[in-house]
Amino acid sequence: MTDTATVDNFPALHQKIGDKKLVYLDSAATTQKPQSVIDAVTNYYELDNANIHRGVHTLSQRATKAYEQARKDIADLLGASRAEEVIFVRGATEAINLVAQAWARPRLCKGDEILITEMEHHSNIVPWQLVCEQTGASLKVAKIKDDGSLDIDSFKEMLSQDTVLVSVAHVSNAIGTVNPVEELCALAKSVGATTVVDGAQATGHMHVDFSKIDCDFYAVSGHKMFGPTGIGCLIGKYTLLQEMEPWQGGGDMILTVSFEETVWNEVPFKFEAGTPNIAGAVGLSAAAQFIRKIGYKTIHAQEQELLAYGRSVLEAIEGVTIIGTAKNNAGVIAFTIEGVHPHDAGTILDHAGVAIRTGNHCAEPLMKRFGLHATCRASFSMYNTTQDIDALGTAIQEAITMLR
Amino acid sequence: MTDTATVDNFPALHQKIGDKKLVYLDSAATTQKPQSVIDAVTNYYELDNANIHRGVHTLSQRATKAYEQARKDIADLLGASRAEEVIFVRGATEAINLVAQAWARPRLCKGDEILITEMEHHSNIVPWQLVCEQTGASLKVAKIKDDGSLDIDSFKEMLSQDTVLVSVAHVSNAIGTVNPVEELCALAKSVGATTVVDGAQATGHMHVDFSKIDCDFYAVSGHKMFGPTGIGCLIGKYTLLQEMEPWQGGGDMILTVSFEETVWNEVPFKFEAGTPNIAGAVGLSAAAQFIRKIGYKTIHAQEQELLAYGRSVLEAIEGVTIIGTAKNNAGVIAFTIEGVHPHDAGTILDHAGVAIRTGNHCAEPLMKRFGLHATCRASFSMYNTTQDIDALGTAIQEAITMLR
Amino acid sequence: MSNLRELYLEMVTDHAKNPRNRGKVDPCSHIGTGHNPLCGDKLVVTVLTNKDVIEDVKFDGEGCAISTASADLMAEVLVGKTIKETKILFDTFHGLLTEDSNTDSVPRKLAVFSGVREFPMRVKCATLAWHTIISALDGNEGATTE
Amino acid sequence: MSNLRELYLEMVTDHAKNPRNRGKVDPCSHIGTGHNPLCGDKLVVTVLTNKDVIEDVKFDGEGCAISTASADLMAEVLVGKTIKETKILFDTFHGLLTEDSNTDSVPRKLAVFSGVREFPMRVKCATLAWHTIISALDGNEGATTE
Ligand SMILES: Cc1ncc(COP(=O)(O)O)c(C=O)c1O
Ligand SMILES: Cc1ncc(COP(=O)(O)O)c(C=O)c1O
Repeated sequence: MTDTATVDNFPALHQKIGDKKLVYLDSAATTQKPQSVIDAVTNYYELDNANIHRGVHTLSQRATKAYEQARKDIADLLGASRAEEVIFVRGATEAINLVAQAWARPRLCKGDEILITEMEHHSNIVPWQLVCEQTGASLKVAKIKDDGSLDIDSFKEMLSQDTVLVSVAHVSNAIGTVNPVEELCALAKSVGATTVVDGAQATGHMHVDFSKIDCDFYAVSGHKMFGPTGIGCLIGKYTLLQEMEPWQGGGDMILTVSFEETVWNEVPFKFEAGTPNIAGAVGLSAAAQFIRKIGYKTIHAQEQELLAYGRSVLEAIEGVTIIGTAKNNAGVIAFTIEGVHPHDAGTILDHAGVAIRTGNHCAEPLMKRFGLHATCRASFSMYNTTQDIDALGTAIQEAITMLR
Repeated sequence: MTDTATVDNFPALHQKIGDKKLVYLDSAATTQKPQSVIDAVTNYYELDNANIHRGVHTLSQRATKAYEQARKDIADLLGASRAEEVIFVRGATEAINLVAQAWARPRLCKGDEILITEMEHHSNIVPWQLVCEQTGASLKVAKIKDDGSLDIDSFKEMLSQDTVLVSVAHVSNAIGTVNPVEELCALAKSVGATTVVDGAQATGHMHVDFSKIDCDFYAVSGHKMFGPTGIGCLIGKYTLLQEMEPWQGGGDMILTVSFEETVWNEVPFKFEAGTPNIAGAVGLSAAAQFIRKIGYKTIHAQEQELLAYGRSVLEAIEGVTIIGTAKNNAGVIAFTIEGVHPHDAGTILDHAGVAIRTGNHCAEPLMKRFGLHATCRASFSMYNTTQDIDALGTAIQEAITMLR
Repeated sequence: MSNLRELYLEMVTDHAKNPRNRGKVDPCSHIGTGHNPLCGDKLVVTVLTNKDVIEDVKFDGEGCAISTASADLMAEVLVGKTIKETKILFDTFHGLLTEDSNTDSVPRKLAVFSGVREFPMRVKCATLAWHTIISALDGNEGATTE
Repeated sequence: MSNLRELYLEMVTDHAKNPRNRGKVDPCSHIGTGHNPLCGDKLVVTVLTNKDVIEDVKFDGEGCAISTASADLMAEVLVGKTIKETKILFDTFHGLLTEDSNTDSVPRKLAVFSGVREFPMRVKCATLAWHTIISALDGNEGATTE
């Protein structure tokens, strides 16, 4: 189980909410940050802060080196075949929008289809709706089963020669389902579709190998993998990135500019217009190192243990229903409490120091699929313990006593 | 002059480059960060870190409050008429791209014209080139005079009934010219054009009043006004923002999502898809407070003094030519040294601890206008002193001795 | 715990569990739909007015305890009130929820929500029905508290 | 200061100030344009080959001291070399600039650039002419060091 040395790495966890110890069970929204990540950001500002690329002075050289090292670190951690396949963006949402606007929009037309699933986060729905509106393409949605796992038959049925792009979550943020992305990408390839995997909920929790998944694009959210806010990556196959036109224009993404003609810079710079979130990248680099040190194996084992224990504790409470009971599930438990609206549960649990998320979790279509407006969601990370889950159980009992 | 108490606020300035004291004269690339900004970011991660909006637990409430407070602080500092006019983006580049893609692209067509000037940063050129390519509109460029100031006659000549959009720098990053943006916006309005001011180089140095300038959009770069990297704002007139379709799709920017229909959220959320750079906004809020404490008046007076002294020191060196000698100039001096290529100057000055920028400063067309490939650029901020300028002069002499 | 108990006063939880005014006014003169994206809740408020006076109000839809109780008690207090009085009452109620204002002028049935003041995130829940009815009376169909 | 002096050895600054091989080979068999966005420098390299042997090389364009001297000295050492030898020499030269490699196999005229090793940002300057000529010999027109 989690040793306290691990928890000690996270300063935000050592606080009280009112007179109760904070129990943070909202890591699917954002993870807490280890001290090493916070320190990396601080050190950057206190020592190396400068704008990157094209600067000859020492600070600029240091900042450039740290920024490009972060690219290498992410490429290494997530199995990109070269650092240039990693494009820094604000987060998973921007990564998906980049693909939608720079890859899909110029290539799609009426009759073409984009295939997603019923369990997607709004960030993996709305960008495609926008592209469909812009191009006349249409959006297809593969169904999920009652246990929250993807209905592969439905997915296969929806795939056709018209499917130009397939975009699926690696892990559902709302219920934690882990999708067989390797298999899905292979299926998509068999009809010639380009593939996008939304990895926002994966990279903080389990080993991800971009090259092995063999998708064309993979979206990464830094703040959900112990990194700073405002940084994330799009990992893309190098040749695809080369073929694409840029999305945003500005400094650093061009080689030469004149009013008559502008020549784009190389990949990945072509997609990084303007001053990037340098401190964010430096912090993400520290997060990658932190993950390496602990090891995905340890993290994953730990979270699976919490999931099993959490499910058993919640199942034992009368009136609690767990939504999403797939075999292959990340450390996320969505649930409802009979007679207690999720929003009230959220307030009462918070009063007990237990931070969970309530609502539709940016996955309204999934909620509708289960006939719900909202759920409670407890989501775990490597810093959680079984005591945290006991506190959750106790707080749920309190909410029931108060409202039922 | 700068009192040391001011300089003491900036930890990065207290270091040596080799055995020389660091003299940071590259603030136009990015400013150094006061301790209060660094601490605000650290405190956020150590105490309040959570995802914002729609979260009922305490950390999420604190984070949301801090993020929305940052919006108010920026609105207050820069004269927006309400907090909702401030949209958080990565930086000035993204702000301009947002206007280009979400305002201009759906509205422009063949025959329409976009007017910019010869002194623009690539970030205020390339987004418009992209839009022109996408819509068939054409790009017009107002000339500048030999002293680096805008040729208002040329600007007026270029304005016509076909001008749909005018985008000008408030302050040139390459030579420091301050443009009369109020006057230019009034002229643009007289032909019915929508106006964008690129304020990247202004907000860290002088009082900016969005409402008074009366432009439609104003682009802000956080990292150039003592704030963190990866944060900036687009300030836009509320009614215009309301009329615009969103640019990126994802979480937080929608009210309801279904596969059939999606309803956009209100301004500003409509334009903030995905988890924003929360820590960045919190840091920017601290930067706004820092600026308020010192006062734009003090900052501006200080920088003008440095400009005057800097010009006198450089003019006295034989073979040094200053590019950009407009009356209304910010604390930026671009120059060339006879017989010493800027790139060599950059290396030699760095060796003396003096950090300047060399190259085309992301303003290739401006360089061409002056018949140059590259210049040296020293740019000042409120933490610089006349000693810094003396160090610059000495280092230039060394470079001349070495290479001429 | 104490301010949590003040949020969920017995009268509030009672009306949340057993709302008296759930349903539809039919025929109705005004209808409005309210949406609180925070809870995912949707509320339909139907009203029958006679000239300027509210004769009947009902609400329908799923909601949290606070929004359900607030909708239910709103329906009770508004019957017999004019549209103008309704708006004034909402201002007073809003003041109760957000400011340290005097509760004397607030009907007892609304004063039970004074505990919301300690929970700023829940103000939207307590006001959803009110925003919806006022929007409906103004002739608009939808309201949202975000 | 000491490693700065090693960067700007007298031979380097001399060739930068008075390049012997500035101009154009005319007629030429190969032409290439190199661009270093860092300096804003552009370099045009013209070459005349006879079969596989380089008979003449010249360069034109503005550049920093390092790139000018490097272009000039490159032109000197390459005359008489085959295309294959040129490529091998570039590899050796690149090693000199970036690794702590042995300089014995490097012609004396190129060894003067060993000081660049301490200035990683200047490697691109020292190699611009080389990238350009190799790109030209390979039949491509442009080269860039970014
Ligand atoms: C599955 C999923 N996709 C995408 C996103 C968006 O990620 P980001 O916050 O980095 O934009 C999230 C997080 O909210 C998510 O959980
Ligand atoms: C005048 C000007 N405009 C735009 C930008 C781009 O700003 P940012 O780095 O915030 O994208 C800069 C800075 O590089 C600038 O100086």
